[in-house]
Amino acid sequence: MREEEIRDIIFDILLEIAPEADLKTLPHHGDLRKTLDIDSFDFLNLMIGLNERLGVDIPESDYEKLNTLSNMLTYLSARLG
Amino acid sequence: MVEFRMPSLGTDMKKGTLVEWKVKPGDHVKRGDIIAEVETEKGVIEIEVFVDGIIEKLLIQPGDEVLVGTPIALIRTEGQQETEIKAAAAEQDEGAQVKEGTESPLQYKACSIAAHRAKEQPEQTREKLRAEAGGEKRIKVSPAARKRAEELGLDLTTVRGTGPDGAISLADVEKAAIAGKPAERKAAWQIPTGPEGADFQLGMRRAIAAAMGRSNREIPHYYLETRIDLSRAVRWLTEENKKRSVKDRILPVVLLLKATALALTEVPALNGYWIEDRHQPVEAIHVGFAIALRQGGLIAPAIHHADLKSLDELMVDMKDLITRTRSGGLRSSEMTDATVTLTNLGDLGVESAFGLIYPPQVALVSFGRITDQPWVENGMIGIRPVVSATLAGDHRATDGRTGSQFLNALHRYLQEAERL
Amino acid sequence: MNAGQTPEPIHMARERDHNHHMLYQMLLIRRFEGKCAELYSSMKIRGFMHLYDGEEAVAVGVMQSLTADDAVVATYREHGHALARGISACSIMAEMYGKREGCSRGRGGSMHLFDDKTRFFGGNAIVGGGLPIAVGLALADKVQKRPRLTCCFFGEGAVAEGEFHESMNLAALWQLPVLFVCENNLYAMGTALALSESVTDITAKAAGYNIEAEAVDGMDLSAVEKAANKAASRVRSGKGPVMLECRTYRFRAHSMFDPELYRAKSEVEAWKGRCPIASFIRLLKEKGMLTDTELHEMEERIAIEIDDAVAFAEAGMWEPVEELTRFVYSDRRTE
Amino acid sequence: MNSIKNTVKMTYREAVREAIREAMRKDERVFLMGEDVGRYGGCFAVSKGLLEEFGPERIRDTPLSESAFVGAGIGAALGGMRPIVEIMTVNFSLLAADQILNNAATYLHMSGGLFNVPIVIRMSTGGGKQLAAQHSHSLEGWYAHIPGIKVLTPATLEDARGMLWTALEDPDPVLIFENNTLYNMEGELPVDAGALDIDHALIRRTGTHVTLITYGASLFKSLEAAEQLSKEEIQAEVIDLRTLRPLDHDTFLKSISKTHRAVIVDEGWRSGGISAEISARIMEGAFYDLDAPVERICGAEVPMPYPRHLEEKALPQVETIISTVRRMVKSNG
Repeated sequence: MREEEIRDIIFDILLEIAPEADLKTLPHHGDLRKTLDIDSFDFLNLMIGLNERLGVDIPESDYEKLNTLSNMLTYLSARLG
Repeated sequence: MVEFRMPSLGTDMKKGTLVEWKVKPGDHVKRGDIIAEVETEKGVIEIEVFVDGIIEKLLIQPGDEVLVGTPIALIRTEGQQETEIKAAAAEQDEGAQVKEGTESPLQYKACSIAAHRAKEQPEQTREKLRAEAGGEKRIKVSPAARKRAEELGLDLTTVRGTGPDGAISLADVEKAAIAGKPAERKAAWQIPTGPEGADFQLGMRRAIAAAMGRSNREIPHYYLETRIDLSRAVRWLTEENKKRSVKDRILPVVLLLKATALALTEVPALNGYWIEDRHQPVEAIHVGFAIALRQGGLIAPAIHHADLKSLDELMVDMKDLITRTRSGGLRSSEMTDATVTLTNLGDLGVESAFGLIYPPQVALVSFGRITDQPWVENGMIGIRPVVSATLAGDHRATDGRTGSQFLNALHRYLQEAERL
Repeated sequence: MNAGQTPEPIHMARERDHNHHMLYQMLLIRRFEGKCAELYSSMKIRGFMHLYDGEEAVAVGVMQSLTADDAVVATYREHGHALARGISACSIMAEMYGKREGCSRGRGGSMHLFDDKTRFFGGNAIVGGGLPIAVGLALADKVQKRPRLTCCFFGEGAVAEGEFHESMNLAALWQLPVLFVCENNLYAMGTALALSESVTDITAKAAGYNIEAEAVDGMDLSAVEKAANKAASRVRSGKGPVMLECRTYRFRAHSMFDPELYRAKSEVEAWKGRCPIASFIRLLKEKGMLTDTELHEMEERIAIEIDDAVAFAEAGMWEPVEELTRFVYSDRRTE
Repeated sequence: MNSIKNTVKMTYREAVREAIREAMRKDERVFLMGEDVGRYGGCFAVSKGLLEEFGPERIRDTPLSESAFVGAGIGAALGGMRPIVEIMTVNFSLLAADQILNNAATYLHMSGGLFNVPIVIRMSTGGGKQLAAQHSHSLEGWYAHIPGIKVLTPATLEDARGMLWTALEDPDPVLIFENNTLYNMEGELPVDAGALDIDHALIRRTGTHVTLITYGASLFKSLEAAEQLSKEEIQAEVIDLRTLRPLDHDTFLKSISKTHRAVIVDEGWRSGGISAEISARIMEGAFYDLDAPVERICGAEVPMPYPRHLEEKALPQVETIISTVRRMVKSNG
């Protein structure tokens, strides 16, 4: 899967969680949770969304590898081969 | 050896009473011979035998009443050995026990169901009492209106019914929805993501203002804070979550919620209301869980019977509540039922909080962020994940002593996360 | 078996075979039902079960007059009719068990045996309810000009029903090919004939419908066969229905068991002395048409046939509960 | 539509007769049997003239023996015929209830699928002709209780003409109930009118405020009530059930999901009647669509009285339908 496709899916899920967010201006390397004001429930929902849409089951110990958009893309691309 | 059993001679025959044996041990019998007379509901019936052989033993006596299928005689068919007879006799003894003991296995089943029911009873009674205590007057609402109101997240207590006996109809709900939410009507094309719009915001701020204003005016707060070592709890939860797929994972805040609810069962004085100058503890524990809305504002809908639910159930409940709070689908009972409130400001990076009690409740429990801190135990310093727990108590209802009992209990429960 | 003797004339051999066949059938019915009583007692068979002991000569005798194309409408005491009509003991036993392999797929049970190959239309458990059906079957044959008859068995109890009167009248009025066979065993359940009919001579009633009728000793197989042949050929001649009254007796209770409060033991014993099977065996032996060895062999064969039937029924399948509502309406549309 | 070329004017009676005639012509196995269907021409003159065309063997007069000739019809169906059995009125059918219930409805099932019974039994039903308590009842709802038979209640000329052939083609017993007040009803029928399905209810009038569920003669009362209500801006949807068993509940449940209100109009008695069944199905299938309790307008629970004014009072009438709907819609509209 191409990175753009993964990004689109992430944005889809984020829009459900934070509908008011302007994702176009989302910084690639900024902390996602702080930027988008995402709490732990929202973050869990993001993980569930990724699991449902991409089939990737992300262990809790990897959560910190998903702290920025850029890291998230790297991590998911790697997991999706 | 053949066991001759009380025959079933009709679908309505359940048992029979032996009137007379027509044979005695040692007699030869042929298939079709009448060997006994049995009294049934229909009268005295002659019963026939279906084998050829010698009567070995008669197992019941005239006057004995036995169920259909009970062995009543042993018949030795030709060529059988003595050893078999012994085995059959042993079996027969068991049969006799069944006869004496109880009518049939079905009864056991019935009994166990009854026992089960009896066990359930107190719970049902409690439910009933709760319902009665609620004492709300039932509003008449048509099923269609009820469904629509739920879809709209509309509180039916605010709708005026125009149907027979004041029943609320579908049209009443639609009217109320339009009147209550002009913003939605104006911008119907927008994606309805939740209770948005200036009016809603304004209404909510006013409600918060009224409640918090009253709280600050009327409730003499006292505050107690303690820090709790969560290393065991976090370790347990990490292990537990490893076993689970993403969607089944449990968040730490659920442990805090359950521990709070259980601690309240030990210190019930903090769970309840101050109404009409009187402290009124409540048996049921409905924890109001403060949820911040993205567009601002705060709602603390109740998680019913939090002490009785498993961590999984609580996780599901919380997810559901958060979703519905943010999309505007809360039920009115959820808005009003809370007996205590919990706020978790950890996600916002706050270390500890000293909030205002939501009247008429008498306590507010706040948690801060779980942070790694230096911790001394048994004279050793280590790094531990620690959370700050704060209790705000209504001094009219309880004192610091009660509050400290609660925090101690909370601490204890959080050391044994696996038992939550 | 006649080795070394003068060869038997062919008609004699035929008669012997025929008689053996009839004896076999009567014995099969008696033994089959004995097994049924046993299986009922051990709860393999449930529901109501009406045994035919003592009446075997009626079913077996009458069936000799029917062809494969004819139709049979029977009562709820119909195991004998079903066996004599040629429905296999296996499929009847499986039906009593309620298994899917039963002749009615287990849906009917003891009182509702059905079979299309032998045109066996029940197994009717409403007294008198089969009579109008027989009239209709005969009507269809007559209208469609098929040379068949419909043989309708009913008990003397049915004579008190309005449907008896209506059906006799209609069949005679339209001159339909029905052979009405009244099995008069003297008791409608526990009610003696004299307590239910103002005119106890059933045969006499037929005159009221202008129907030819004859009474015959139902305990005498040869007599029943002869009378049935005569009646059937008259029906086939197109002169309308005929009624045959077979005077018989059931040795067992009405349905599996009853305390027999309604009839004297001495009466039952007296009738048992006239057992149609015992008398037929006696007759054949007198005529030199049956040896003890042959009888023994016959019993052996019957025992095997019944064992097979029980094994077949035991091995049968229960219809899946998902099929509960099947056969309420047809799965297919008729042409 | 009504161009003289394509339609022909006839009565309901004639529509039934045409259906019988067509069936007799199409299929040799079809025959009509019943009391006075031949020489007399039928109690309600439905079969008038058919004897001359088809002869006494196929238009078969029977004695007054309901049980025997209904049973004979079942036997004939088992024997390969396609009988149409006429019973004068539904009240007389009770004399044949044994054959209908214990035989026609059970043979297929008791025989494990071996013997189906393709019989059609027609009878008149309903009140309105001052025939009093032994000729005027509506027992079709009773028969609809019985699995194994189908129960048709044609109300329109099209259905009177079109349902019979489909019923004859059905492999299972079909009962057709003809409301006796409809026999003289006149209308236009297409010249080429033919067989119609017997499995579905039909929306005879569309509306948005309330669903009127009915069948038989009450259909026309419901349509008239709907017409008058429309002047008050109340739009009633009128559903003609056409067949009471199997009951096509999908049609009325769908309608109720739109209108949120239902009124059942049934000549039959209320207690344990088909109206109760319909109401229960609504409860099971459309509870959350309801904005008002289901209402029923049924026959009064009395044996039918003889005098005209009492008979009228005992039957559902247009005014009652209107006032019921009005109260229902206005009180919570």
